[in-house]
Amino acid sequence: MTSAPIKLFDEPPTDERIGVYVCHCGSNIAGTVDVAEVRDWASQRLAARGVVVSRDYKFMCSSLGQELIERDIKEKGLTRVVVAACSPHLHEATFRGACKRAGLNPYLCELASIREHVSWVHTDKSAATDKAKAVVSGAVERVVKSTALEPLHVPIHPATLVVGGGIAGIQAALEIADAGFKVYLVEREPSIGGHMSQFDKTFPTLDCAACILTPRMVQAGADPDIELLTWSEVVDVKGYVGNFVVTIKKKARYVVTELCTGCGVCEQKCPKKLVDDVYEAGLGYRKAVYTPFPQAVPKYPVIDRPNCTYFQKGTCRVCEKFCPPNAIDFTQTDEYQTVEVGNIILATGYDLFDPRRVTQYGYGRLANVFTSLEFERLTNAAGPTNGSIVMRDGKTVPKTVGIIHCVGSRDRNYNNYCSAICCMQSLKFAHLVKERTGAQVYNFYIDMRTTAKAYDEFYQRVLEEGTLFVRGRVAEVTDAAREENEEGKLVIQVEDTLAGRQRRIPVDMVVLSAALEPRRDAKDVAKLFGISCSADGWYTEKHPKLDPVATMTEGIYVAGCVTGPKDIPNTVTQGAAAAARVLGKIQQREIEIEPVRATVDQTKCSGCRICNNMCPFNAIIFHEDRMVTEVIPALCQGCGTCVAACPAGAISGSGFSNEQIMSQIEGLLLLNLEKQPAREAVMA
Amino acid sequence: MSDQHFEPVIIGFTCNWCSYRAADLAGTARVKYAPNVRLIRLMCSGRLDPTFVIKAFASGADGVLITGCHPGECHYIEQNYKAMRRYLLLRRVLTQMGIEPERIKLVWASAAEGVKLAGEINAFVDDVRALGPLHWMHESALHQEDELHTTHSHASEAMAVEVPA
Amino acid sequence: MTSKPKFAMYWASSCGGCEIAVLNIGEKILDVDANFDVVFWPVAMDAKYKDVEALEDGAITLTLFNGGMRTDENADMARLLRRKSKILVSFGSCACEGCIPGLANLSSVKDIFDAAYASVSTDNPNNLRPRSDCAVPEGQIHIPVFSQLVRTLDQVVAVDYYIPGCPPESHQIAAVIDVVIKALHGEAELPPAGATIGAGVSTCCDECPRARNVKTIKAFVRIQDVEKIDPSLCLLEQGIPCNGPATRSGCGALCPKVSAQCIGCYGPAEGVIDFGARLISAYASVIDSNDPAEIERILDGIPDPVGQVYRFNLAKSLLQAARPAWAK
Amino acid sequence: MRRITIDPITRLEGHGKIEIFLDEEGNVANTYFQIPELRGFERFCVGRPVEEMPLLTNRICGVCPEAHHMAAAKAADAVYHVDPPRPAKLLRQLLYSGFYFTDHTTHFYALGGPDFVMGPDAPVAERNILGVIHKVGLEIGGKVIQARKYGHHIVEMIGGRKVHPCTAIPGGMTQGITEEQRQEIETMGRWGLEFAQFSLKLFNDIVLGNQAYVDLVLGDIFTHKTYYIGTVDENNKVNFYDGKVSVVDPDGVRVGYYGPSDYTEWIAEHVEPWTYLKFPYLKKVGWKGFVDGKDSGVYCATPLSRLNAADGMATPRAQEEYERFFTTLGGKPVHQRLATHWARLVELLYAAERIVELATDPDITSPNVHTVPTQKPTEGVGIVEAPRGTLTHHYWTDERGILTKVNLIVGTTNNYAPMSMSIKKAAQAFIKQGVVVTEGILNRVEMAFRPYDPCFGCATHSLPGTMPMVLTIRDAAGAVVDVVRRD
Repeated sequence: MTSAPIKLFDEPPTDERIGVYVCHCGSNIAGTVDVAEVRDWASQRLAARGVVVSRDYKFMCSSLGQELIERDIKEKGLTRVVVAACSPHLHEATFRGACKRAGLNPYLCELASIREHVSWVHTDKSAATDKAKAVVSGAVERVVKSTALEPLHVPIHPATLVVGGGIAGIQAALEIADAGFKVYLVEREPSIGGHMSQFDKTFPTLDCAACILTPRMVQAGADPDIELLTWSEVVDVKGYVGNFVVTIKKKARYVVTELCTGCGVCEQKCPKKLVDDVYEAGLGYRKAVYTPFPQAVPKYPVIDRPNCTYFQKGTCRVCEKFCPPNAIDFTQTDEYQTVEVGNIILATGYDLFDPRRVTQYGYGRLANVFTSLEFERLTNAAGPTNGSIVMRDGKTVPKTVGIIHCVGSRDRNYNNYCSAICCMQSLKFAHLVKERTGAQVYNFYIDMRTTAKAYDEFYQRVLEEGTLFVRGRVAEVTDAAREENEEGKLVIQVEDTLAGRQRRIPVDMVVLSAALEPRRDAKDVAKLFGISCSADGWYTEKHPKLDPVATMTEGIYVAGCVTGPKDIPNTVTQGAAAAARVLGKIQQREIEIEPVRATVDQTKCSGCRICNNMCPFNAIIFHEDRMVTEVIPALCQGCGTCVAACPAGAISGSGFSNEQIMSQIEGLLLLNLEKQPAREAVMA
Repeated sequence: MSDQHFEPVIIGFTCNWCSYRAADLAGTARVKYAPNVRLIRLMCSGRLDPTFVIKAFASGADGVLITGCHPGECHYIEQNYKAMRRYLLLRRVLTQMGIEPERIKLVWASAAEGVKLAGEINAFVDDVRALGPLHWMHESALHQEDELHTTHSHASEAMAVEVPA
Repeated sequence: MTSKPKFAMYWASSCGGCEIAVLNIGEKILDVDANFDVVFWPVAMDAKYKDVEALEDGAITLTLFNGGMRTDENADMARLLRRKSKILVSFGSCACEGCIPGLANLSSVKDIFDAAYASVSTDNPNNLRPRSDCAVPEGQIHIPVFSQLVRTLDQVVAVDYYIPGCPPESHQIAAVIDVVIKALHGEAELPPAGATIGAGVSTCCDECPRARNVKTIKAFVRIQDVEKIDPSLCLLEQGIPCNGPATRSGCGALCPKVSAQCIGCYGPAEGVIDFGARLISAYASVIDSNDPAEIERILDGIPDPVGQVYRFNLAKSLLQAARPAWAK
Repeated sequence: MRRITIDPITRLEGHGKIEIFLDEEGNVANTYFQIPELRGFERFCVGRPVEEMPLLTNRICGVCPEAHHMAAAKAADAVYHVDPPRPAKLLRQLLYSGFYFTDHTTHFYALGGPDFVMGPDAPVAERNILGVIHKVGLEIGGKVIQARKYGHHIVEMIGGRKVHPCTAIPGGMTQGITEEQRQEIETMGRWGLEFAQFSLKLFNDIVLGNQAYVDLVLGDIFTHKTYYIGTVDENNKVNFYDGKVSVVDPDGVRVGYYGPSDYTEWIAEHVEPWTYLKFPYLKKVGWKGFVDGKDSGVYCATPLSRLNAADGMATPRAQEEYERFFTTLGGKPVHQRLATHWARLVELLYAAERIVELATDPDITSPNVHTVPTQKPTEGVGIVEAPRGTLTHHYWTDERGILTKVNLIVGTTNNYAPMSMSIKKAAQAFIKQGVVVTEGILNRVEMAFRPYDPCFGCATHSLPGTMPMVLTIRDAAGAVVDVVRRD
């Protein structure tokens, strides 16, 4: 290809004894790569580089294949092993295990991916074989420079922090508490319960949300192992897996919880009434001192300072006057509590898509266009209308209702993803409308997705109830009538893709099944906890299929809608799953961390501080006194960015050292073949 | 230099969490691409020391492909941005040293983008093939063989000189 | 004549600053004289190439060799002294890294000659260029061949030690001479072959008195555009591209101490393979932006990247060292 | 035809090399003084930011980096059309005077002086600084070392480094000096003043007090009737840092007076293919080859030239010496090259006086040492007087201040032609009818050289110093018939 550059520095001869094992993987590799040729090439051309044995085998990952390696390590005294097979993501652990069993440090074993990266992606056999040789050569050079590593062990603090008091968080907290471990359950709102507490019925079984949720809430509130921190937010997270130190801001309630009996007198007496945007989704009212809903846990109310007459005008104090146990305390201030935990579960849920953004549907402009959450409150017996489905005027019962699916979902203008719950939710709405008003109901859908247990049966039921289904994305909701039957109505303009024609359907009420979106502050929270989220803001799982409740950051787990829209069953499952993962960790008492870490040679560190802003995990600390930088091993995630950044070359990265990579480059480009034979050099 | 049979050799640096997995996925999906690229796995594109790229060129690579997670999707939160900053400065330096900027390329590829990565590799291989072998030193260097050979031989000869322990 | 160990110092293509630095070690010179038989040192004494040639191989115990390899004769001298010396020390930036003249490797010989012999003030009607063998009316006369590339000493011959700096600081030179003399009397160990001596292992910042913080730069500035240079704050934090973070310690941070950016004359820190790469990392790392367009704008603040990161080190850089291999 | 090669430490050494060709009668037919190296600064500085030139061009010469530092800084000022504040200019001159003080001291005591103190025919072994010290007493040796130290120390305090200073930037300096530093410099300056006067007295006693030496100085061998150039201030007094260049003809009549930007109208460089160094000459007179006289553009730029080209010195004591110099040597211009040694001492005194003058200027400690350039950079020339001749830096930049073209005419280069002539003259004087007076030729060639204080660091890379030589006599066939060497 090219002639070799002049020697940059002398290569010290290696006295390593390397074994090379080329896998056929049946015909997966052997079909495209001449395995025997690679084997011979390695034993001849790489002998000078320390290769003392080179074998091929049908399935290296089989127990027989592994034994082959183990035997050579023992009998031939191998000091390094290269396995040319599949991707390290598949079998690195397997072969490192084999080496370990044979007494060789597992990190002295290198995988050369000649299946995923060669045989499966190339067709020309000789080209593929040549590339396989280069890849093996690179692996050999790399492994020569590898060093024996030992995993780090970090003790696990048994307590757990659960952020978010929705059903996911509650479930997780209960599971962990049941196992007898301490849980701090942090909730931003005055009460736990989350979105579920706002619902009336839950699909497909139609049992009432409150009935099934409330007991769990009470349980969580009562469990001695669960410390409820409502009306609170996490403001700082330090430390690392097993040893997090978390600071929680407890917003002033102005109610002394030790005294408060939750009698509710203050709330009755409070003269300040205002629209409740949160729990009642803007349909109902609350007082300035309030508990969001009757079954709230904890039962203590909070004073809404910005809306409290006393705080704004300096007079009133009615609640204080009437409170039987004198639990009102206007002098309270925010408190900060610092807790130590070993693991963290994030279950901060979702925000509802704001349908105002889809202007053609008229929400906010046309009175009788409702959001799904508003409709939940309408149908809720404990809601503003005591469960009667009426229009904005508060009395008129609709005769025709249109329910529009996928509002803000499956739409490249807003969110490409499917919000997962809208179909079932809309079917539920259709059923409730029929049941309570007998009105004519139209469902406008793109595809009907009823994939879980008993879902499709529910769909059939709603069909039988006579709900009309129109397949097609609604173009517009308008009050501009064209014919008299449209007068005073909301007209839904849609292309009926089944009938293949444009339709205008006049209705009294429109319900928008809005998308689920990440919390507005999802990205900040992610930064706070040092985890990554996708571009749209959903948190990234460690593995979407095989590790859906873990994150890339050790010790931090996720449950429920933080990773994407889910229905209640899935959310609860994830809460439990996350708890199980945490319990597993706690039981280990200490955890093992991959020894791929950065370390600073402090004799070389000049304290220039260029690396200091390289680490998003706060693993790099600077000692002002000695003017040197240090990397905290347990905090370091091993990305190596600081290693590459250090101007003095004072930071080294174990597992992916400069020496390993530079040598691999030479190997891949077959420069090593031009170096003088190591063994001869030894004798000379 | 238009060498008909010229097949470039390209070193590709991949991120353990995205592009390397994308390459795995390309394999699993049997997506075919040019065999000219030889991949090196790093934990993160942030690990990419400019020395590696320079070393690759100095060791005979005709092109260097740098891959990492999409902006905002870095496994380590934001390290791919740091890789990008280095890449942009490195490219300026290499250009001044006579290496065509087209020989070094930064590509974002998520673990799901096996097909995309394969496509990027093919496109890059074509570009570098079109550029021909690395001929980045000045014309004059082409006439310097003798001087160089003497340099080389004398260097090795000098190695033989006994040096103190 | 005497049985004292033999000492030599030679300049190849250099500016003479290294010699001045050695002369500036003052009375230490006398130690050299007392402990060595100085057989060859053009600047200080009459010496005879033929005498050096006549010596047995390895007869000279210590040779300090400064200057780069610019002509064939520079390289020949290097080979001769390598043969004759037990310890050959690559002395100063030119020998170690190519120094500023190494920047010539960015240009072809033709361009270099054109700049010199076709300049505005040059009167050269026949557009003449110097020739190594030139016929004059009276006969043929010779001058050395101008090489295609500036080379470092260790790219031509094997080198035992390196003393970096442009020039090396006198106190460092004195310290090295002390060690060698001690070693000669068996009172000290010689450093391992190939070591860099007379300098630190860390970088300039280690010796720089300026206050330092976490570095994030929104713009690089050129020193003449700075309204008032803060005398006590890190220059890089003021946006001035200072090579200190990547440059080997040992000089005592002389330039930053007088509010001038470190230009990198001591070369890279211990164990670093490519100096420029370290500086690329350093400058890229302090840029505070994730937007490619803005990053490019910020980078425009370093108008001559290659000069900035390879100012003293180009000839030694991985790429330059590799160039011969490319000649086809 | 026979050929003689005088080769300082042989050809492989790469220091100036001399070829002497004899005609059939055995007389000198021609001599060639070759400079064997080039480094290409004018090329590789292109593309670099102009503010780096004071740092890059330092590396042209480690003996006089201060000169390049100053010329480069002045050229960069000009490129940006910026005028540094007065304190900055004072600091630059103070640094530069410190440098001159060291440089002239070194040359007189270590290089030039021995010829006189010991006598031109004393054995080489004694004709060196040690010989001088032995003859005139040890404490002088101490003083000489002290003087060099002081000069370097001043350079280091203001320039940041002993060798290759780094503080001059476009528009001024990176930082000023403290009152403590000022006091220290003033003390050193006052000491230097005494030292300079002492040195002149030494020269007076030993040289002028000895008729043999005076004859030697005034002898013809070392005389060339050439043009002279040197920088003068607005009062036509010698100035190292700033002013206009004065050109006088062999009769001492001023024929030219130009500012930096006009240098190309006055100076041109002749190219010979047998050497890497060019031969500057006066454009308006023209290149007539290696000959002196009014019709030849060959000129000289040395301490002697500066005195010839100026009307006097800007400081009182130096002015007295200046006058004594010319009255003693028979009026302006003085063509005898050996008088350059004396002229150098006059400048040494001037440098010392300047140090004191500048160190006591109230502005010298002002923090106002930099003016931020505001105008678009274009083109500029900077000229200073290097100890070994007028130094010219000429830069062209783009609108970002990146160099697009560089032209340099460095100190020693100015004297390349006259030096070649001196060599030829010495050769002719000592080679007649094939008879080679070897010792004599070696001595005289060496002495012909030394007044110019040749520093090819600027031109190539050799230092001022003794010129150990090997003289090889070959017959027409090139066979060596005799080898004589200066040992």
